[in-house]
Amino acid sequence: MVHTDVTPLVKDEGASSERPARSPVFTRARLLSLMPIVAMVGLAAALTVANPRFIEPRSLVALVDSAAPLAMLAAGATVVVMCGGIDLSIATLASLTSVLLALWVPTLGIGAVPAVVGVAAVAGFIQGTIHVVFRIPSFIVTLGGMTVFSAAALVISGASTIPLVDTGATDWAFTRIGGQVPSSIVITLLAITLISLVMRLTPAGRWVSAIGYSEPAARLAGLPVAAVKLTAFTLSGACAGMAGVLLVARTFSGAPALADSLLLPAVAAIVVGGTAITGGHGGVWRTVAGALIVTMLRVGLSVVGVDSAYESILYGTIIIIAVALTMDRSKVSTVK
Amino acid sequence: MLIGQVRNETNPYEAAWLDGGDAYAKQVGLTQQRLTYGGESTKQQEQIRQVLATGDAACTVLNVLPNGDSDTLPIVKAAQDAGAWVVTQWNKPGDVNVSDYDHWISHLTYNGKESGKQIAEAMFAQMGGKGNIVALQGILDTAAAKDRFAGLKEALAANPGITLLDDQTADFSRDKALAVTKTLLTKHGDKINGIWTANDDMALGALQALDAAGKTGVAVAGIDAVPEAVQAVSDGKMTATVSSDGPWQGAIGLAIGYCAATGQLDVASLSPEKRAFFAKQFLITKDNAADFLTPKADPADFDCANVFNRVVGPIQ
Amino acid sequence: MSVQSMESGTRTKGRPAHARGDLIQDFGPAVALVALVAIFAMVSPQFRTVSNLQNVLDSAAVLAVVTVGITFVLLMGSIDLSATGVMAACALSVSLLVANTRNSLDLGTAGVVLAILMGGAFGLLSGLVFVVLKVPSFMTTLGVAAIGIGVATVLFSGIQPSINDESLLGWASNRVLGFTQMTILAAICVIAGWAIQRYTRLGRYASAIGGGEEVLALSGVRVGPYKVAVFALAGCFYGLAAAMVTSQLGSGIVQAGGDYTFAAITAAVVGGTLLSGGRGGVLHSTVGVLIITVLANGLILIGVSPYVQRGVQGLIVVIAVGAAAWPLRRRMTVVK
Amino acid sequence: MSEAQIDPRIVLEVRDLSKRYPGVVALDRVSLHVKRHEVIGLAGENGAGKSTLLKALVGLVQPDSGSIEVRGTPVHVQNVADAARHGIGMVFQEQSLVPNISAAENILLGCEGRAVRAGIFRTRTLRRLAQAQLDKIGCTVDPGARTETLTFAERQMVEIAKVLGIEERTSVEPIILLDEPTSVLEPEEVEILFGQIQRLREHASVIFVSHRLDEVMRVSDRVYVLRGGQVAGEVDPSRAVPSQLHELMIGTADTGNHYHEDLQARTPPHRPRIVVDSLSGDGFHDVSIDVRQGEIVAIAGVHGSGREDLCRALFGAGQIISGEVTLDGSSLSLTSPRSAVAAGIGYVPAERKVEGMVPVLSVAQNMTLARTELVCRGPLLDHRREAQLVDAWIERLNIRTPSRNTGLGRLSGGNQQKVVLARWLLGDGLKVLLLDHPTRGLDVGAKSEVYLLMRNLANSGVAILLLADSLEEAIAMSDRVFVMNDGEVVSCVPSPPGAKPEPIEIVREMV
Repeated sequence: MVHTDVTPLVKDEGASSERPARSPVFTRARLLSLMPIVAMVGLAAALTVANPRFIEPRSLVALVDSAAPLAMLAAGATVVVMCGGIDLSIATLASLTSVLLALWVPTLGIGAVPAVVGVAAVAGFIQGTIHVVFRIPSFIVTLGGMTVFSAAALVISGASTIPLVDTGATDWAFTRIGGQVPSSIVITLLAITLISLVMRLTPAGRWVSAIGYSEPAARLAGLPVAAVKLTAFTLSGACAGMAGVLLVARTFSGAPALADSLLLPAVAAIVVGGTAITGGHGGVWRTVAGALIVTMLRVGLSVVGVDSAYESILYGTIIIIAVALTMDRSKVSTVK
Repeated sequence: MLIGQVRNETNPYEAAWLDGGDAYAKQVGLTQQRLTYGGESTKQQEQIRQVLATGDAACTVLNVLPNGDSDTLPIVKAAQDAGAWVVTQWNKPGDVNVSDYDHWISHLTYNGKESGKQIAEAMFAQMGGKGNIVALQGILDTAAAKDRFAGLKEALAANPGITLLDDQTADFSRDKALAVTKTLLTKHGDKINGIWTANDDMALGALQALDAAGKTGVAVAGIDAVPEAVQAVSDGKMTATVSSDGPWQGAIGLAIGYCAATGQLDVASLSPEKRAFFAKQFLITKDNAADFLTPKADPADFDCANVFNRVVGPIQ
Repeated sequence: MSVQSMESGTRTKGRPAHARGDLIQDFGPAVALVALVAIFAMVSPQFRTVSNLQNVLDSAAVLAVVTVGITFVLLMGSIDLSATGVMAACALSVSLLVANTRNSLDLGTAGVVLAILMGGAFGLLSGLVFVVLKVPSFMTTLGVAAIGIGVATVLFSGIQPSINDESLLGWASNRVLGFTQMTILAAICVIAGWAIQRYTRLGRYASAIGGGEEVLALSGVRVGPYKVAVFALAGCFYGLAAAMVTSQLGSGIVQAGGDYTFAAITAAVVGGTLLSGGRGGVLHSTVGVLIITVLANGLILIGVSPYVQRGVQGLIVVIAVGAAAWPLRRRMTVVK
Repeated sequence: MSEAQIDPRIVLEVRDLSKRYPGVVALDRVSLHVKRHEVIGLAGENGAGKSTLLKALVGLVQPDSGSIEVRGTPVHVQNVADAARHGIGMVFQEQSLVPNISAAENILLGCEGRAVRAGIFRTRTLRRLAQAQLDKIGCTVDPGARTETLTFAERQMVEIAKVLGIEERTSVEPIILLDEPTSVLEPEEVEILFGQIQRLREHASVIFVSHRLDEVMRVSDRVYVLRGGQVAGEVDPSRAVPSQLHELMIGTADTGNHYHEDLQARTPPHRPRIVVDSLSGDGFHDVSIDVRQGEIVAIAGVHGSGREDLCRALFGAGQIISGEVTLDGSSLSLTSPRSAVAAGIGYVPAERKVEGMVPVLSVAQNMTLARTELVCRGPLLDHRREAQLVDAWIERLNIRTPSRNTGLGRLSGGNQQKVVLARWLLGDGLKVLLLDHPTRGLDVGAKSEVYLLMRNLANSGVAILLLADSLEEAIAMSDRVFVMNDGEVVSCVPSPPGAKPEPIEIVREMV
């Protein structure tokens, strides 16, 4: 063991002048990490004022239920974003998954679910490999993936909706546990808890943020940068696949464009949750809050009777305000 | 509570649909909640579920234009579970039976095959029974797009003098149609005598492309009878279009639902052909275009006694 | 990032690596374009025709204008997703300002100018939110896009305004030297854009900001105003593009923006304008536009199934970027 | 000070300048003055307040109290542009040039003057004006060249030219602040810089900041020594000796044992640890060197000599084309830093802030970054074990930090570097340590701690390969010095304790 007794060399006046004091940063960080919740509650309150019945349990459950697939979709992508990348392929990948699931259930039954999620994971893995090996920006790789998956979905499905012959294989994902809690919520929460536990309890979490904050430093510390990124993309793919399953479960069919429109809402959910789009700082739970906020805007507004034209104006305005509130500027050097 | 839901208010047809709904609501002394989902299947279903969870489902009437076949079932099931009355239009998977649900009163649609065929034949007539055409398809995974194209195929079979040079999709969209048509014009040049399109927006796009290319004497036909197209038809720029009468659609769904909700209509006793039927549509050509320039709805159509007046037959 | 690329510059005795990189970045896309044209020309006789050349350029016109606008934003290292919405709003306003079927206004060219200014105003909004609230451009412009769509919907109010203004309609139909006025207009925009980027302080600072924002601050340059100005400039281009679309379609539609945003970003990146900022420029992006357009046109002409066209495009984009990045993969630069 | 007040030759007068940060007094009633055409040296440890003082002079820091007078008139400097108006310009330690635009543009950045008419650039004028600035310092860099393609030294010249631009805009002679300009320069580049400073003084006053005493003594007319935010004294280099300055700087006399040569093993061990056999790669070719167990080997060489490339290649972060590397007799495949770490090789990069550490992560997380397996039970993190391990090393290396959870970015350079070093010492798997300018930007105190650490590591059997900050350092610390020139090893000079070689022998080989 190396023993290095350097104590005698210390000059304490040097020390005193060098020691930085605990600045109030900590408390501010605390406050900021709560911001997504604050924004969420605020928005809910506003909607309740517009329509008091919005706050009723039934209505809230329906809202969370709607948010579940979005949260699932965004959860995996969150990790990619924390690595400093982005995944634009999740939505079309989910659509592709829905088609495959609808096609395979007749033959594989319930086994089709792990099968399609596996396929989605592989798809994510391939994108990750291209990104890491060929050094192509993730934005481009996944943009390509986006188009390729959507094309694949169209071809495989013959550009038509594929009804789920027997919904038996997916009912578990679209029932109400104890007649109250939609299972999709439970499934989503389980998946997200799992991810966040791994991020918290294993080194994975700090590896991800190290890579996101400063990739060169992470690489020169001998971190498995490539492996971590690959895992992130694979996870993102798997989550997209799982989201696809949830959508099939509630739509009773798979369609080549089923989830395509969820891309921007998903990204919005990630950023509104307070995860830095530049990487490093963030977390999957934040994304859950983000997903709820986005869903309130997507569905809540029109339901409480906002005219569709003004709906999208409000959507745009509120989403900007929400991000302005939730982002932790101390964690991002220059805003791009 | 009356609710009309369409894709978006940014196209004349669906805007007219919602206005028709408003008119009917006024007629019965209620107001219609206008919902639009911007063509997002997920958003449409979420909206429906949210509305039913937030509002008083039992006395809610939904007049819905499902985004695609795949969306009909979840919507209906949601309504069924919540006990709301629902009428769907245009999109329904063939293997789903309306009569299996007691709150899904009716599904009405138009014989896309028929309309596709009608406009095709009108075109062929103008072309004198011979020549070459190209076809612009709609969003490929919608029943409307498929049926209408099938109708064209039928007409082609009946008219050996006509050959289909090429078919591309332009997603029902005007600017896509413009770009695709331009390319097709270079690909086939002057060989093209007619352009068959699955809806008017694409037809109008095609017209623009023809103008830009300075081509005249090419027959163009579409479906939906959007005002601009009707105008074009009456000006003779377009050969034909087919009207499904948007305002009527917007009203009739609510009317049927309202009658059921108020007990004036006993859903159980409705004949199968009233549960799922083709509604009457009107072929618009130069001769009758003038009548359709200002679409008007007749309140009498929506008395519970008359709501099924435009049934032309069951969906086969 | 900037510091680090400088380091790798000195460390690998910079010049060769950089020179090689620049060469590929500057001429790779052009070569790719030539190759594509050659291939299509060989496979498809229709492609070879003069009328098709005109057709390609005509259909490239709008995308070119949008891309010129977006390029300036990308040069700063920011991103702009607002084109779709801004174009929608401008398309409606221009069709309501010139002679049309909805109202009695007939401002002619003034109307077009107003629409362009409106685009600028939207850009201004994006810029201000981005600079003042420090919201990442990704989200800012996403929100502004929604706002634009909303404004467009309000203006649309159910009835399609068709335009009767001959001069505006003429853009799409009247031909000069075999090209539509629109194409000429686009060409002018490209040249103007190039001049702005090359010779004006705004353009120079845009890429300087992309290269090292904090440095400009240290040099006593107030960066904020320039950032806002760049977004406003981009907005103006979108406004013009919207007018062009309207002229093509003969009436103002909310879908005028279509998917120009992603198309433009893709084009810019394919052309060698990096998302990380500071590299590439208007000419690069324009080459990218031509690549994209030639692809779309050629794929139809050689009869690729409509289903797979987008997929093939996506793949080719990834391959193009990958080929350009391949020789540089050894350099220890961060790829996100 | 009173006579200074009436002295017309005084261009800059600082009186009782104070600035305190939470918990730190950065400047404590600092007073000093600069005369026309004078080169003032500013010496002091990191954290002594040198940088803060300069930042206050260019408006990057607003002092709490005190006054700044430029040519007899009190000024309140708001920002860099403001400072420029008063004729004060600064060459920043971490360079402030935009990499992707031309040198000319950088030189005139923000003050294009006649080069821009109505927002339009006039390229030819731009070049001409830039060239004029470059000529002033006789710099041969092509103003059209894109900045990132220039070497570090070249870029520094460009930056000086940029600062000189001030004198064009303000009809007065500029006051130029050079913040640690030599910290990353190679010996021969330092010479060029000093040449520049001599030219500068002909039409400017200069404040030169460095913690390399020898340099300060050489170039300055007068030297102010700062300690703990106060002026510890003013020295006339022509009469003072380094040890005096040293004493002023750190409060105690220089023990003369800066490099702890007493700890250098009398008889260097013979078991080779790492053997590099005719290795060729990107930037170096046919290099054969070896480092024995417990030996410190320095590689001397100028920029572009390929020593950095070699060092990175040995850590798997560079390209290896041919040749072989064996560690303790077994051959290595250095495909990635990971493989190197697995083999027991550690690397401390020169660009600490960019490559060495993740500033936002905590001290603990940075320290355990490379060896997380040590603080895991099974796959799971064991925070208690981590706390013990990290605290032990904070103690052992005497790292001054509020807590192990403090963001590493908030510590001083010396402590940051110690954390980066600790990263490789965790566990006992370390066999070879590659140090790329390990003391760059550290103050005397921190340096000597790092040196001691290196000695102890060596004596415990670790083989150390050192790319030294200065030739002096290389010779003092190492048992042998390899000299690289243009990618090849040109000679190996033994450097045993007591019989150290003269720097000149090595410089001859380097250039």
